[in-house]
Amino acid sequence: METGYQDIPGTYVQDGEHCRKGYHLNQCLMTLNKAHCREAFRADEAAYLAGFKLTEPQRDAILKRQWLEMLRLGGNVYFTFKLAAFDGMTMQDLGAAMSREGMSGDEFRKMMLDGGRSIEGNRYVSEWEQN
Amino acid sequence: METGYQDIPGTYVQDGEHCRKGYHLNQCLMTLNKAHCREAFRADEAAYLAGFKLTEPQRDAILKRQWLEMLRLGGNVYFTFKLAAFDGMTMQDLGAAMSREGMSGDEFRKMMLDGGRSIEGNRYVSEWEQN
Amino acid sequence: MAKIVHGMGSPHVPSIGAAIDHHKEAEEYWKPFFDGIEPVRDWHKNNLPDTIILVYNDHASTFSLQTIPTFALGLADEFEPADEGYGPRPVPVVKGDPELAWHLANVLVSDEGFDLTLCNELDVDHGLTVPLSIAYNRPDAWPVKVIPLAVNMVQAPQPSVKRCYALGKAIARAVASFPGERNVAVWGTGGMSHQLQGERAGLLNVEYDAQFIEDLVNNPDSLEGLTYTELLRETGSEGVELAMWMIMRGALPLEVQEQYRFMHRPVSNTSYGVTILKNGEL
Amino acid sequence: MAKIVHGMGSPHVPSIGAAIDHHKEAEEYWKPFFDGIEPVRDWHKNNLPDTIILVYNDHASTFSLQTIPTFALGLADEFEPADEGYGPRPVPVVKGDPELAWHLANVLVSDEGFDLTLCNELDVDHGLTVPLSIAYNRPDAWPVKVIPLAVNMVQAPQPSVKRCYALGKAIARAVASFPGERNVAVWGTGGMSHQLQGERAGLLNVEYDAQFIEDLVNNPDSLEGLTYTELLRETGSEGVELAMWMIMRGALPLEVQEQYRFMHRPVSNTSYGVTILKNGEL
Ligand SMILES: [Fe+3]
Ligand SMILES: [Fe+3]
Repeated sequence: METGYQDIPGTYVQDGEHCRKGYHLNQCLMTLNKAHCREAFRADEAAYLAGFKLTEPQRDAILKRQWLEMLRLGGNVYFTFKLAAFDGMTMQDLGAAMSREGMSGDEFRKMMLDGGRSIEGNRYVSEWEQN
Repeated sequence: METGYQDIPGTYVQDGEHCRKGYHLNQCLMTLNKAHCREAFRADEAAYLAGFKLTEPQRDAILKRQWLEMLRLGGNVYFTFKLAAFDGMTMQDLGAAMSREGMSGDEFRKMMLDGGRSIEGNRYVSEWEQN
Repeated sequence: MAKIVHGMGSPHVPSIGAAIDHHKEAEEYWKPFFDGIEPVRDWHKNNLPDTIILVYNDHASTFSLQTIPTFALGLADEFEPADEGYGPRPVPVVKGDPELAWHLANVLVSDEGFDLTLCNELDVDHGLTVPLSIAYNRPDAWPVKVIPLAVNMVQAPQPSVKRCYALGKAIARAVASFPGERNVAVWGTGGMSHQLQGERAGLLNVEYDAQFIEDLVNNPDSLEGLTYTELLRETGSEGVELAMWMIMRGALPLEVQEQYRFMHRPVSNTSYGVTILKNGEL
Repeated sequence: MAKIVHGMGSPHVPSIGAAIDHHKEAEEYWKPFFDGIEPVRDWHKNNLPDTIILVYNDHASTFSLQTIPTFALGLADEFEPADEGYGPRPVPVVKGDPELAWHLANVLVSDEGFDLTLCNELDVDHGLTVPLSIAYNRPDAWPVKVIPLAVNMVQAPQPSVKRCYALGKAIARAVASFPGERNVAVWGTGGMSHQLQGERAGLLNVEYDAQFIEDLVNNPDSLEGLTYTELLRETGSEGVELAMWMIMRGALPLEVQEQYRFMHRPVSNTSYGVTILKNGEL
């Protein structure tokens, strides 16, 4: 089995523990694949979320669009992106909102055009703790 | 891959060909797992079946409870049994209705108590053709 | 430390569940059967594991023909009894063991090369709950945790007998590497000879069943090459479920101590046989 | 006689599909990319197979976290483009090849010991349709049949790189034993380095990607021991999809003739690289 991935910085690995923590959050967001669910969510977000077994912090993070917090609470980006797309965000906008530097979407797009986030200095948590 | 099972008598093997032929029939019958579907089916069988991509012979076989015909049209017993159970039949009643001799449920139960259908003479199609 | 303490092979005939649910044990039809499994129940009373890896197959209850997993592992905290077409069985919810189940998933998929389907929600049908009723009767709550391992037995191609046996051996290695404490049992369910469908409905082959149990207990390697075509022909179209007993047998060492064996027929349309095997290396 | 004629490795970035669907090819951002894949399209025009075994992963489009197949094989006559949260892509329905797909299922499950999940209905997402758009642009109907092979890349444990490579080799044997006539292609899609999530979002590692393609083409055995931990660290959390290229590579012999290679970055948040490999034994 895979071990040793815990020291990768800024990365929420979808392992069993993460899966269990975020199961209902992710399953809830996946329903946005359906047009009628998107409509119901648009009509009343809180009422829509009440139909799922979310924790209070998960519900809050969804309503407030706290993208990193959703990951911390077990969210997976393929599922949270459905909410971002619902809001009209692109994957770059979402990447910007989660980046450690807190960039704008345009800053993120510029970073990508300039070669993306370098692997150098971004392999180990220890490298981030030094800066 | 498994081959050579075509010469077993009176047996509808759920292989790929059978699966493709009976897919919508079986998927339709599986909906009877849900209470609200059983109610809808009870209220108007023909209208209920109209919601599925059944062939005309499949629809007929369901409406007329032609148990062997359902198997010939791709049905699988785990799925057709849901319809039988809906009708209040037991697995012995269903076995009786499909048996080559055309037994009653009580005759089938007696056969089982007497040791069941013997394997002797029932391994190969050729053994059935001799009788 | 985790170890596999025992194995059991048994059919999971739905009518046994119905007989228990409706208190028919004393009826003439059922009495010989329930007398015969009394020692099974006694044995289990004194040999409760923490967790059972319960190998069974779903019967168009949870898995339709849309998406058919070959091996599906239940990772959830609990599993609801399925509505199989006439309401769910009135039995307790089945509690899972997610910690051990995720360990099994990690080892079996990453290291052992078994391509499991991971299930975070799974309604369990008679295939899983009837063996629990056979062993534990009618408790308010099941006295053990259960990790469901659902095997495709309905749609060909089913996993080969050889593959099932190999999965059992891999399960043994995975349990041995679990860092926590667990006494684990592995049950293989389904079979024995029965044919529910077609003009040949009602087929039984008790000689074959008796030989199968004998070989399973004392010479399991001899069964590795068994084909579905042979099982279909000799034990009937639903007798193929016997392949699942080989997962249980593979999870135990060659050396086992058989605790009890009992055969009886008919149970509904099925030939019944049960064996309990204690790990001979403990 | 059936044979594997070519392989292709390529990412399946959704924004490529959106650029094609909305005719953005001439825009400054996209022009270098579409210029670079022009030779890919030219090559495919002259090298149409009958059927593509298209290895991809589903991205919370069809498979939720409820039931997660490790390897899911599409057996249907056709596959609808999935609604991924903003309506399905406006692309043709994907036609299947059930005859070959069932043969693969029978050989891979029964003989080769791959525990596939069999899918008789399967909506396919950008992971499958974007590579078709890359190769075939905007046709009224796709010019090939497709057998979807969906690999779990979202939830750990994923199938090991070694297992993926072995599956490719087993696919080659299964295609070779198909009794009908078929020119078959195998495409491995996904990757290359990209991380969509977390504080490290936007990670690229083009040196690693370049070396991966080089090794994949010319020294694939050297990649067999690759771990997800290394892929996660070096290519980002979504870069792990590169494992799927190894299924494609395993399906081709060691001897291949590379027809074209092109790398470009960024495509949205991703490093792009494509290689087309002709079977060197034909
Ligand atoms: Fe069964
Ligand atoms: Fe992808």
